[in-house]
Amino acid sequence: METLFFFVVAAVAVISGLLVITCKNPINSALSLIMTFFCIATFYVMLNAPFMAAIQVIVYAGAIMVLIVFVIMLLNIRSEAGRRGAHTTLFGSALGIFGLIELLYFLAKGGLTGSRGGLDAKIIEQFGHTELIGRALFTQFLLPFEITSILLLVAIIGAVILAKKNI
Amino acid sequence: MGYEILGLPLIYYITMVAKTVAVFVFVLLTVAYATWAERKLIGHMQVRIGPKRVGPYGLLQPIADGLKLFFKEEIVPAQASRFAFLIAPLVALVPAFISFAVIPFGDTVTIAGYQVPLQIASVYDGTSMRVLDINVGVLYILAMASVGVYGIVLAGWASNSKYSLLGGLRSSAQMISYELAAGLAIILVFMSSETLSLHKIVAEQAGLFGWNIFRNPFMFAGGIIFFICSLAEINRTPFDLPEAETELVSGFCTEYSSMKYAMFFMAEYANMVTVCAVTTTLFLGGWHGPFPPVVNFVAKVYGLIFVCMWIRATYPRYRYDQLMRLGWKVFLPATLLLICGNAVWLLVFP
Amino acid sequence: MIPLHYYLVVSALLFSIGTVGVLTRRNAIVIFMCVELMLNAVNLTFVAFSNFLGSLDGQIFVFFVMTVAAAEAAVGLALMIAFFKNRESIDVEEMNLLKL
Amino acid sequence: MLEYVWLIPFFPLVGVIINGLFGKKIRNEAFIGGLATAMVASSFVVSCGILIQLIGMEPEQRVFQKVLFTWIQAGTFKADIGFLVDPLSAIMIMVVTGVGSLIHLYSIGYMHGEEGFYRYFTYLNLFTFSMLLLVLGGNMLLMFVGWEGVGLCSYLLIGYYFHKKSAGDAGKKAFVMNRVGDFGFLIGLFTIFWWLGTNHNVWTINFVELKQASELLPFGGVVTFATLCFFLGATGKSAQIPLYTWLPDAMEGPTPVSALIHAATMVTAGVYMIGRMNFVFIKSPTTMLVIACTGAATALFAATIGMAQNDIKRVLAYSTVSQLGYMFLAMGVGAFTAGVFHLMTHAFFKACLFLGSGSVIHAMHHALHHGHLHDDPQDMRNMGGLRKKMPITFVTFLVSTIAISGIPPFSGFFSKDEILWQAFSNPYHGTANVVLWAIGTIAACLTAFYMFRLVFMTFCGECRINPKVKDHLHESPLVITIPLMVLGLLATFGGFIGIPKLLGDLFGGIPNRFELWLEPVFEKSTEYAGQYAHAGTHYGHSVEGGLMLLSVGVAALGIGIAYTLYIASPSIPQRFTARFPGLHQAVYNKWYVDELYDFLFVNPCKALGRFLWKGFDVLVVDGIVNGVAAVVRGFSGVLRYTQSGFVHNYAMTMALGVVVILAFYIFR
Repeated sequence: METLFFFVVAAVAVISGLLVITCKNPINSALSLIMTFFCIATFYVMLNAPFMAAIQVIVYAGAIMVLIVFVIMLLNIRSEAGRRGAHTTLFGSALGIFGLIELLYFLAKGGLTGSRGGLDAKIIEQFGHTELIGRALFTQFLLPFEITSILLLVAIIGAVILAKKNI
Repeated sequence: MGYEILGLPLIYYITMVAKTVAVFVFVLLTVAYATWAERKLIGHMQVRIGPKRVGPYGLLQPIADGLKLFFKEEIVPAQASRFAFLIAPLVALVPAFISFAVIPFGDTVTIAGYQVPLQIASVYDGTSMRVLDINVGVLYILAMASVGVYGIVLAGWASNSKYSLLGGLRSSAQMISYELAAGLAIILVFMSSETLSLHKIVAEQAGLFGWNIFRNPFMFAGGIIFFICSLAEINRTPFDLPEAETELVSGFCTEYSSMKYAMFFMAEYANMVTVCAVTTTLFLGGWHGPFPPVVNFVAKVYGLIFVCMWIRATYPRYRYDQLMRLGWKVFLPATLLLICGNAVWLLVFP
Repeated sequence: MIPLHYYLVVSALLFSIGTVGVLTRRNAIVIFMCVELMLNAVNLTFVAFSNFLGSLDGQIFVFFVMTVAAAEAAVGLALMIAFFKNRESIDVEEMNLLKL
Repeated sequence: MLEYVWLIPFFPLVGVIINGLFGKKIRNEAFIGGLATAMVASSFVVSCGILIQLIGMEPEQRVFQKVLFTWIQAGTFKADIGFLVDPLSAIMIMVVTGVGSLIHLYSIGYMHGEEGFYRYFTYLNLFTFSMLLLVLGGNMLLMFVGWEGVGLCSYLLIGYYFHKKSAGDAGKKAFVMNRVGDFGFLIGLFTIFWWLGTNHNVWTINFVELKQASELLPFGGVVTFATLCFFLGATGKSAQIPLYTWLPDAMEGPTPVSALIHAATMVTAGVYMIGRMNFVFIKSPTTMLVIACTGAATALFAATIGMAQNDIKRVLAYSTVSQLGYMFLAMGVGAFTAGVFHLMTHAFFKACLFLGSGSVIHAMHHALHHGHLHDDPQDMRNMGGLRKKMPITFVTFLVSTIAISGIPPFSGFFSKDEILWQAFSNPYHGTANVVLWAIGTIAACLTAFYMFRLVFMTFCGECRINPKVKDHLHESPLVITIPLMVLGLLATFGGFIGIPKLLGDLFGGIPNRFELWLEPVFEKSTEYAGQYAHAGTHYGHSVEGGLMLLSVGVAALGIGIAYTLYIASPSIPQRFTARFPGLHQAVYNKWYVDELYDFLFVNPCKALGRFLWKGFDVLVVDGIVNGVAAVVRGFSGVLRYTQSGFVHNYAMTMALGVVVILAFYIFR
């Protein structure tokens, strides 16, 4: 049951991912991408990470993609004037596919291990995923967390400067 | 009732379906009669009578409206992006409904020996004697709210019409702006109740002065700001710029007709109900009150809906720059200050 | 319980799709979206490993990736608007000021 | 109070920071000068407190170390920022901060209206800071920091009027000369550290620990080498043969600087260093003899040059070199106490002399400036008869001159006589003793002669300044004369803390407090000296008394000659000069030592430098650098064709790279 569900979601994710790169119209690409993001959010839920799922939707679907759609609308881009040259497309695709084959081969070789932590579904259920993440962020990862706030501030300032009339 | 499917008792599935259907019907009916109530109320407020011809007191008016719209011609503009144009109304409507999945209508009730929580996405855990709902409920609501914008944006863009496009642009900018302030106002609730689970948030608010809004002055101000921001986020008057008739004809839905138009209409009212329900849950003590839990909850929601209509009848529309200024320069800093104030308050009166 | 490899395969697929998109598309915004897709594929790997190894670190990393993505979106889109103002296009073929 | 020893160098540092960073903006001379003076005066107050506390303690306990923090720690090497307070450094901080604050005060008046007023006071405070670091430093490395610091400040202050070429040259000369000495210091430091460490596993540069470890050092051998290196450092800093030539040139700096740095404090650093390391030096009789001989030779040599100079400050400069020679003589004969005593009294009277000459120059400068004349205000041939115009300056100057000449009961008498007596009677150098003593006595005679020549030419006789501006000569303001008077008093009475035993007994058993005070510092050296000093002849009180009388008589002789030549019959010097033009020229031109150095060292170095510049640097080094650049440019000219400027090409290449690297990892 769960596996079936997984395959359905995975299929939707991959198909809409393909649509992202094949749709001529950027808005359709964006919609497909949102679909993919929802699928990934679903995966997160299945992976016992509801908080990640929620902020996946809020940040990616709710903020970043809205911005992208907004910009597409603002610039009123209907569709691409023309494709790249055939050989570019061919070469790019070949590269991508070859990379994929390599990745899959890498996975097939197996041997993916790592040191195990003590976290499991029960603990997440008991303490709440958000609380766990919050505790980690504000203790072990406090400095990076604070630095990301600076990063965001810089990004905001940069965006405002760039958006000014004359640069 | 001894049957089990996938390790869960059969009653679990039955009650789940029952709850879903009940909530769906409740929301649909509320939406339908909210249109009627609004017309009646505003009519009386403006010293008119409002609809009265279809049925007693015009009670059958919503059904007549629905039928009328249903039988109108479906028009898709020639230059429109067909796929996006068709999907937009659905995208607008769905998030408004599915937010209800996590809103608790009441505490548990006992059915056939089982404790059943009155919240769709939750179960009663017999071993730990507590209600388990998704522990990121509030984030879920925020997520759905942020997704709701796509319907309008898509509709505006897909119509390939200047009015629609402007309406869609305005709408998305407005929603992003007010989402921030609304989200920050919710943080006030997190700070007091220290959980993201809506069931726990409500369970904590027992008694009139247990309501979050009455906890301290900062929460009070935060509740009001949250409600106003929510109004802006769902494009209710006085923030209904995306469909400002005087400037943009009908905004993003200018090119829509028939059932698709009806869906936008429904989405708008469903959103209103959702927002009122969320406000009730977060700030007004949810199901707590003098009557049976569900009655309390519904009464509070209807009260807030009345307030929405009252506001619509009373206030003029904001200008666009005023709207943006209010969002970014008033509410955003105000909520940040409230958070700081609330933090201090919680430190002083733990 | 779904094995870790399933997630990794999905992630690899999405990542490759994103790569191909970046390499073959001309519209800067679409390229941008493809980059986001690649980031998400990596995020999925992180969360999958995090769950299977029972450690939160991967998810924290995803959190930071999301932050970076948000910052990137803000600056990147502002850049595109600025570029569009000057060139009336966001075709990457037109972005050749670095050229000799 | 001892805990607060760090305040002593800290105060001047505050002055440096404030004046150095904001002085240019402040501009208010009263504030800048006042602040700098107040900072040094505060250090003086703290020093007084420390001295009083030390006096109150038992003699054996008068060693205090204050470690602020660890500065360098690397393997077995450890250096702290820590201060050492003992009787020796207590005397030094008293001299440095006491004389220093007087000179700061004096400078406010002297430097009035100069360009870069704040710069001057910043340097002066920085100097005080470095000097205090030098004398308080608890280990050799920290001492070396101070050692370098004072050298730097000396350079900066000599070159204070940097727009004058001669001042810049003098600064460079001082700096380079000092560097030669510093090299010796470092080698000595390394030698001691390394030898103790490898042979006895005592890795230390801390003075207190070194003192304990000095038992392990052998007599002669490596110690001779190390101490000779240290002594090379001392000759550089303290202007001894062969590295003395920078000091007379240093008179290009402002006069208060000459007083503070080139008379009272910095130049005594070498003496202090030998005193601080006495337990090492005493272990090498060879070095002791070298020090004594160098000191005696310098004393005599500089004195002869001083006789023929006409520039008032140059006479004083050679006098300083000569007196430093005395101090080294004392160190060399094992009379550390006497050396330090002379250091102190010399600080008083030489500072007073320099400041007095500054006062004279100040007056002359103003007068000449008034008349728009371009005569040299420092040339004694233009002076004369200033006694009536500048009574305070004259009196203080005269007192100090008497003191330096060694007339009892002025301070110089006690210290100089002690040195001469020790030179005669010490048990280390055998027959050389008589020679050392004789040279010292002759130098004393010459000292009395040239100093009184200076006084007579400047203050007595006819006024030789241009008559037009005669009436503009007048006494300097109070801010200048107060330090003069204080120092004059010190020069007069400062000697009484170290009355020789002979005289003390005569006046009812007054002990030599100074010697008692310093005894614990030099206890080790007394102990070691006993192991190799021969019994020597024991001289009676009559010999000591006789020598004392003889030295006074010699001084009086010098004064008499000066009186005869410059007051009674001023024509004799001219006739003498006419008779022996070669001798006079040689002395006047400082025995041509500078020219010799130029010939021997400076010009070869310049030639080598020019060769390295034209031959090596331009051709080889630049050739290699430019060649590499040219090759890179050639290659990049070819490679730039791969840079299409299209973003997607770069992206494609990047992806290709990733795929290849992945392939490498999988299929390797």
